[in-house]
Amino acid sequence: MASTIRVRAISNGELTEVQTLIQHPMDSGLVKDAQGAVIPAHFIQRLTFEHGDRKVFVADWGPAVSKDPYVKFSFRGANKGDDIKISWVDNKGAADTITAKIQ
Amino acid sequence: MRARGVIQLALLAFLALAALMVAVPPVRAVDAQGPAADAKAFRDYFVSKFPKVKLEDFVNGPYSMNEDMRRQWEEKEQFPPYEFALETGREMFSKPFGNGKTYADCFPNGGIGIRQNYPYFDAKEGKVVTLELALNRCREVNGEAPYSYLKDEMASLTAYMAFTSRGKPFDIKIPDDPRALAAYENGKRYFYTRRGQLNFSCAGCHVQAPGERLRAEILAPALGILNALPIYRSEWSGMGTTSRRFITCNSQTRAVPLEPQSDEYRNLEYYLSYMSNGLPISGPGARP
Amino acid sequence: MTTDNRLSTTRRLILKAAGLVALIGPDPLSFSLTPALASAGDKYPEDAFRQKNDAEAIKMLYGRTAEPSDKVKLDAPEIAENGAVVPVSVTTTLPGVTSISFFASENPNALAASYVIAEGTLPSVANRLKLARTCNVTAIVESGGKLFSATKEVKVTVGGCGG
Amino acid sequence: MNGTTGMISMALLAAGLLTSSMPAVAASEADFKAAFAAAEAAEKEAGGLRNQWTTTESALAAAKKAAAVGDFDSATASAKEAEALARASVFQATSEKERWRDLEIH
Repeated sequence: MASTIRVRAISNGELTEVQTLIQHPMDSGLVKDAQGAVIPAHFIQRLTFEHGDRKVFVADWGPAVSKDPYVKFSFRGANKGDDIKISWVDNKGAADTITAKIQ
Repeated sequence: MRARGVIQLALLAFLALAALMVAVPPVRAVDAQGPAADAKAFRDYFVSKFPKVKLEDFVNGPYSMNEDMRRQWEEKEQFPPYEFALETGREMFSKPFGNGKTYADCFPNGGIGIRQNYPYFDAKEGKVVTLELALNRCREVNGEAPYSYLKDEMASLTAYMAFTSRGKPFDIKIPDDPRALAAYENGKRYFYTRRGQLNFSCAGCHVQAPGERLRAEILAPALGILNALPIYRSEWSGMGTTSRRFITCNSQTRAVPLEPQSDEYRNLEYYLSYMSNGLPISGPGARP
Repeated sequence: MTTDNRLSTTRRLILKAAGLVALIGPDPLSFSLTPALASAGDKYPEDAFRQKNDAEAIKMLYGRTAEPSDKVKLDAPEIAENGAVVPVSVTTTLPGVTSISFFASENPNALAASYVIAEGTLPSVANRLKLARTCNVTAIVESGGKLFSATKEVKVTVGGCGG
Repeated sequence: MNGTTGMISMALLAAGLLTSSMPAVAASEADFKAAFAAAEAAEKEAGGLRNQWTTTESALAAAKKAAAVGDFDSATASAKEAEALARASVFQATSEKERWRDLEIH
């Protein structure tokens, strides 16, 4: 399977708008499955966006962020063709990273 | 016994009411109008009930009739929740089976841009064939196990196929074959038949009350309801196919759902899709 | 606490190292501001995410209280179509924004998400949150070391706890 | 949606609730078996009409469960409830054979 991270980073010359969708259950630990057993909490805690060696945006998430989480922000100082690196780590220590080109 | 009495009373009341309704004679003859006239009447009904909704917008279901919900949907469409299913479907579609063939070998035009022609009436089998059914048959012909009809792989595959047909109008044909007409009529009857302990028909909600709230949900109009399938439903926290949609509807009326791709469901899909002829495919969709 | 008005951007580091800050005394900024910006949101604020109540969570995260501001524009639906996926966004004209956070008053834990806004990043975030039931959604914007908030009630008919 | 359907549903619900909560005379295993067989037969008929109700299925399951632990009072009550529901669903399917056209758009 491909990366868990989908990213759209589009520059208009001055601003780069970044939208990300991540495949993750974001289980709160408060929900029971069909058999009545509690589904343990499993959620992304930190999501980091790096342009070069600069962290341009850092998200700290709790279990109240929706399943397959989405976030959008914009930043200055990047050009078309630059790399943006996105990485997350969850409460179980799982992690994923992707590097995308700014369009 | 008092309880018995109440049941009898309830059944009596039921009988009496039914008798009353039967006593009002239907004004028209059975099958006085054919499918084409049905479809026109169906469309006209929705257009006049919702004069502000553009015809092609009915495929957006409850979002065509509620501004606050529409904004939430438009925000979600910026990066829609069905994105993963769509991408998985694209990969699955081109991945060869064990025998080297692919889904493309089973469908006209390699399966691309054809979703609007399904379901169709298959003269050889004498029955309606839906896209989901055709996909599983394609798998079986090529020595692969069929998928569950409700979600996951089937939802991903149909999501991709719908995506390649986006904007193309539904083009369902009813050939000049009494069996095809019968399938259509049976689908229509299923659509209007009340069932389940709550005594609802499909039409009771999706013809008479679209745009209104049933419990917490805003009901979708029947016109264009299948154009957006498969859908990512927040309520399901995931994707669901047309089969899943029918099954959920049945359960909500407290009716025991039929098997996916039973004759009834196939006919229902045939009827409903025909009613939406001319309206664009918009799937995969996102719904509350 | 005398250091309250200096916590601002470095809140997490300082909350973790409160004793150290107290030791450093009158000039903690020169010490902690630089490393905090460089590492942009050093540590995951576990404790803040554990608070039930929004006021407590804000206090835990920022060590201070916020004042309402019409410069914080919070966008959230009147009625969530489903509590499992509620689009919520905030944008502000306030200068020098270093962080934006979202709280839901009736969720099991009030803090939903907290974002570190680096220099050069616009003070504007859109995300999708779960809301357990009808509640007040509050966005906090940290600007120039002060906290500003906007709150909006979102009606939830299908709760997001199942999601 | 309309008053009629609402009323029918309410009446049936009430009937169901009353039967299950009112064991008049202590029921024997034989009573349960007879009641259960009648319920199953009615539900089978509903199945033939492709119109079973989930509530009938639940009542049947409840009857079985109660019988398994020897509670024949509630097992019999549940079985009778299931039979009433199944009969109502058979009636619904039968009457809908013609009535469905009442709602058709023309």
